[in-house]
Amino acid sequence: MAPKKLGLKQRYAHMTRGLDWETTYQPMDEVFPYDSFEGIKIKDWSAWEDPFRLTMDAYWKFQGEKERKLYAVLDAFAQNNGQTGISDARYANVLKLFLTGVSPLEYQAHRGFAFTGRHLRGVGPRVACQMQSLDELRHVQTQIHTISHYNKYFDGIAEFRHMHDRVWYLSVPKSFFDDARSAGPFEYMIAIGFAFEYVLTNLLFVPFMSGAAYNGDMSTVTFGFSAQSDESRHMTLGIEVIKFLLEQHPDNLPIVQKWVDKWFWRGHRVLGLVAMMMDYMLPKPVMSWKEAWEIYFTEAGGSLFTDLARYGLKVPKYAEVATAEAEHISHQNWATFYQYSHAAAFHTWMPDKAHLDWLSEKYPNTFDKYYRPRWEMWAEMEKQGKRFYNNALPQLCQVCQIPMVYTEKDDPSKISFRCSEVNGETYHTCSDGCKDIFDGEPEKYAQSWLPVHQIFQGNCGGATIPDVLNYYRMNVGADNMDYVGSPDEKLWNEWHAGKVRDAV
Amino acid sequence: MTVQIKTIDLEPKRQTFGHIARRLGGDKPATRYQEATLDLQATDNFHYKPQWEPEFWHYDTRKTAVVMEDWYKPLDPRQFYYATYNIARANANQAVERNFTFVEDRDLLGKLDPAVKAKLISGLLPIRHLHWGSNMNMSEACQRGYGTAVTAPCIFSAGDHLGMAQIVSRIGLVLDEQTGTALDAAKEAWLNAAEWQGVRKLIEDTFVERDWFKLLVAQTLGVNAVLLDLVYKHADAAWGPAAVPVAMLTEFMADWRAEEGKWSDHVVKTVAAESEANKALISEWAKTWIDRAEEAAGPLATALLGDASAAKTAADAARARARSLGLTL
Amino acid sequence: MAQIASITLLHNDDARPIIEAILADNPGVRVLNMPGAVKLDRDDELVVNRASVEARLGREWSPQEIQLVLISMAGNLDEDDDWFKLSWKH
Amino acid sequence: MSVQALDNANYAKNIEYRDPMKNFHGNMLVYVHWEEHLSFCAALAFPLPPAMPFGALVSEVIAPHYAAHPEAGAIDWSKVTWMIDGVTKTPDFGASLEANGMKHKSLVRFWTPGLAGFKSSAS
Repeated sequence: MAPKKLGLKQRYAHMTRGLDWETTYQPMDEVFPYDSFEGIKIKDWSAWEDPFRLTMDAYWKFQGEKERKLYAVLDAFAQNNGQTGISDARYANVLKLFLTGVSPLEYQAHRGFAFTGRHLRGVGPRVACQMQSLDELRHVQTQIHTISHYNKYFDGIAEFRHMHDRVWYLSVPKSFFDDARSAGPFEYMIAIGFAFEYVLTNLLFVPFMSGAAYNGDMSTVTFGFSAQSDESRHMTLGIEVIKFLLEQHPDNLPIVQKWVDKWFWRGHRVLGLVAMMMDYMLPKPVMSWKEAWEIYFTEAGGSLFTDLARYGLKVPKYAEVATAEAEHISHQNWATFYQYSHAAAFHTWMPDKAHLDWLSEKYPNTFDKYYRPRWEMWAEMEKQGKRFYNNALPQLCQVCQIPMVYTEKDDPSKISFRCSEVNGETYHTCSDGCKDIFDGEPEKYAQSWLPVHQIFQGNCGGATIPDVLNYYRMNVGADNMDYVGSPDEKLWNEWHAGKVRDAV
Repeated sequence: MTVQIKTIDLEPKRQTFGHIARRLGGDKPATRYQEATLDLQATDNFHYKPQWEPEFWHYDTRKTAVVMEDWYKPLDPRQFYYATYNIARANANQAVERNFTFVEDRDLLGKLDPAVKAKLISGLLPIRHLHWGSNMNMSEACQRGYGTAVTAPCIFSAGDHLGMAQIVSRIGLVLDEQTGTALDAAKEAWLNAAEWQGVRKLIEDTFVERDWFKLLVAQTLGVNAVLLDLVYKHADAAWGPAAVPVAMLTEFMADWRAEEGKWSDHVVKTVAAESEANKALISEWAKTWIDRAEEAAGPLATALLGDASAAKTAADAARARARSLGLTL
Repeated sequence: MAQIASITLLHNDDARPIIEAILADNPGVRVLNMPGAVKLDRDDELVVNRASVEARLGREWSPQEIQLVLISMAGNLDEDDDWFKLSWKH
Repeated sequence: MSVQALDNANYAKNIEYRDPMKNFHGNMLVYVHWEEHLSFCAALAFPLPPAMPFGALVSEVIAPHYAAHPEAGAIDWSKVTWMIDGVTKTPDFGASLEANGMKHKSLVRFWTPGLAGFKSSAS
């Protein structure tokens, strides 16, 4: 009997896993030296399921087509000076934070997935990781190309690469990714592939990019949604990874659960920057952070963890704390940048009355009680010519590296202080979530390059604020301080005045 | 009423990013390749030592013995960034599709004598495993390398090798009428046939090489310039009546070698030119891996063509190429 | 609480036949319009059928092409020649 | 619990703890927080000589750095409640930080009776 023709799935299997072989001239453990030490047990790599059966020819075709479309939009945006059509120049500050804080993470993801794309023993996940490595390179490069046009007109963008390695608040996203990159390949997959891509990136891209569209930034929404179409492939890889690990061996469950708990919390902390963008930085807000959290974590994450419960996996530890914090973090973060505006590479501003009313409406439980008075006090001080600045450096959390601004779950008037002792030295953390992470791997987090401590040690250009800002390559008076009175504002008003003048 | 915006108001404040301007020697318009590449990788203030290799930071110049004052000297002459890379490959792949359609519509492989088919199965198809091994090496060079100028083209190359492995696989599926039997037989040859074992041993030995630039030299001057060129460039006579359809179906590989060779030559040449020490190291690596590749290619050339001379031809061409890059062999 | 299968697509001309096919083939589907995007949710399972898209598009269409307009999704994916299915059923 | 590395002993050998006191040029780190005044978003960090008198910490470091707050002028330092590293105590203003039981990375929290932030909102 003649052999049967291959179905689509078998054909794809030949195109990928059929390529791989067990090495015999070199031991497999030396060819793959890094995928054993984490304690993960894999009995059968061939049980890996490939949900997207994408061969390279199809990859090139779809990705090439997406890129042609995207760059056509970018070219049109630049030719038509689309930057003059955004809702308000304040909006550009979202892009500053994005390029300095998020885009370098895409680069890290590119190199990280090249690592797992080489060093996981199973060929199925390796091919998926390599495609994701390519995709992540796409994301950082398209983001640079999109925001490059804004850089020609707005301050605070030009030194994004230099700043990412140095500026105090950028150590938050940087350390997040350094953490994943320095972990083993399986933890990296759970950290980035599952916790970040599957559980949390929707919160970054979907409501935020919708915000870009609503604020007239067609170039950013185009790269954002275009990138997100790769993201759905990545999400699928992320969920496949977790299911695969949990199906392979029951001993994997506690290890995976620990990673899920850790990376959910790490991701939640980093996303606080996005919370602030959505609630305060979009001149025309689309959705509050709390609403986005409900849709993309409570609802979507709820379905996901219900599904994973059959493997014994639980909802991440402290998920309920994170949900409770959705009432607070955007306000606490924006207040932090407001008082350190002199040391930030984007502009801050006092929310106007209409915006405060919007926040009161979106946060009926907390805003009027805790945060509105804070803005009103500072507004009063501004009026008296005493714009409020914090002139000392803040205490940082040893793990998430955010200033220790977060409050106790049951008392928003009290900062949540936690600490641990290791070898006679104290390490401060901002929450039970961060403390658990520290206590789990103290040798790792005691290495943190904490910007405030580095400044005091003399490793950031000098002892004074101007020395440090110089080390950051911050263009003082242009990149930093309030939007009101900035060169960005002046330029925007000139464009706008031109429009008004010509219209008359 | 007009809402014309005066052009004078739209004079850019700056042309490009600060790190790009410093490299261009002033604030000048930069290309998309430059903005997407230069200084993109993080260099300073890493937080944690990798749990799998704490001797180094995850980006660390010490992961190779060659030393560069600036790893952004070896730029890509093709100026590939993600979009231009993918669009170039999507275009090249349209030709692949046309060629497969041409060959399949006319049943050019199906009509072949079983002996010729058997030779394609044992002599050509196993090369897909060599592409897969090459994919592993280029992924490794990307993850372990230093500086986006070199590492980004490495992941493109990894994608290329996977793509080429899949083109060869498709040839197999045409030969066996989409049943997979030819691919199974070719894998058997790769694993056990005597003429492939030198090649397989060589690529497996590269898998344990931890100096990423040495690996890149082994891959580009050893594997690509000797082994792939032997099969795609010097073995036409082996395929007999199948030579023309094979040439059509592997046109992508021929074009790719010419194009990627320009990149890898430029990288090797630039890094060797940096110092006498680099030149000596790279020369030694090139000599070692070209010699090894020639040795591995001998039995394969004999099986394909009757004697080992094509292996020598390919290796001599690789040596001449290496010398043209400033290496002393 | 029901588990929600969900797909988010670009709100453009290329996606319209897919959106219409989803609305026709998935009783009870809920629609959330956002600037530039549309999110379609349904309890437990949501399917995009090749035949339904082709009927609206007037040409051959492969479920893989959904990648060109896909923004996000939730549910376990089952992709085949004839469908693109997101489901929490086992 | 501790970190799981490919080779734990080798890992321990290759890592560097970044913030031991010896890296701070003779100073120790001190964190200070004014409770119920969250317009100062977090505790403030200062590198200070261990021999500095507690009184100088109050008059030369704490008071000027919180002066921007509208309630700063109303603080009665004699009525302040202090907590050092989680323990409520009455510091000796004349004694050094060290003699008051403080060490590298100590956290000093203080409450100002009658002052609970702008409109008692803890701001």
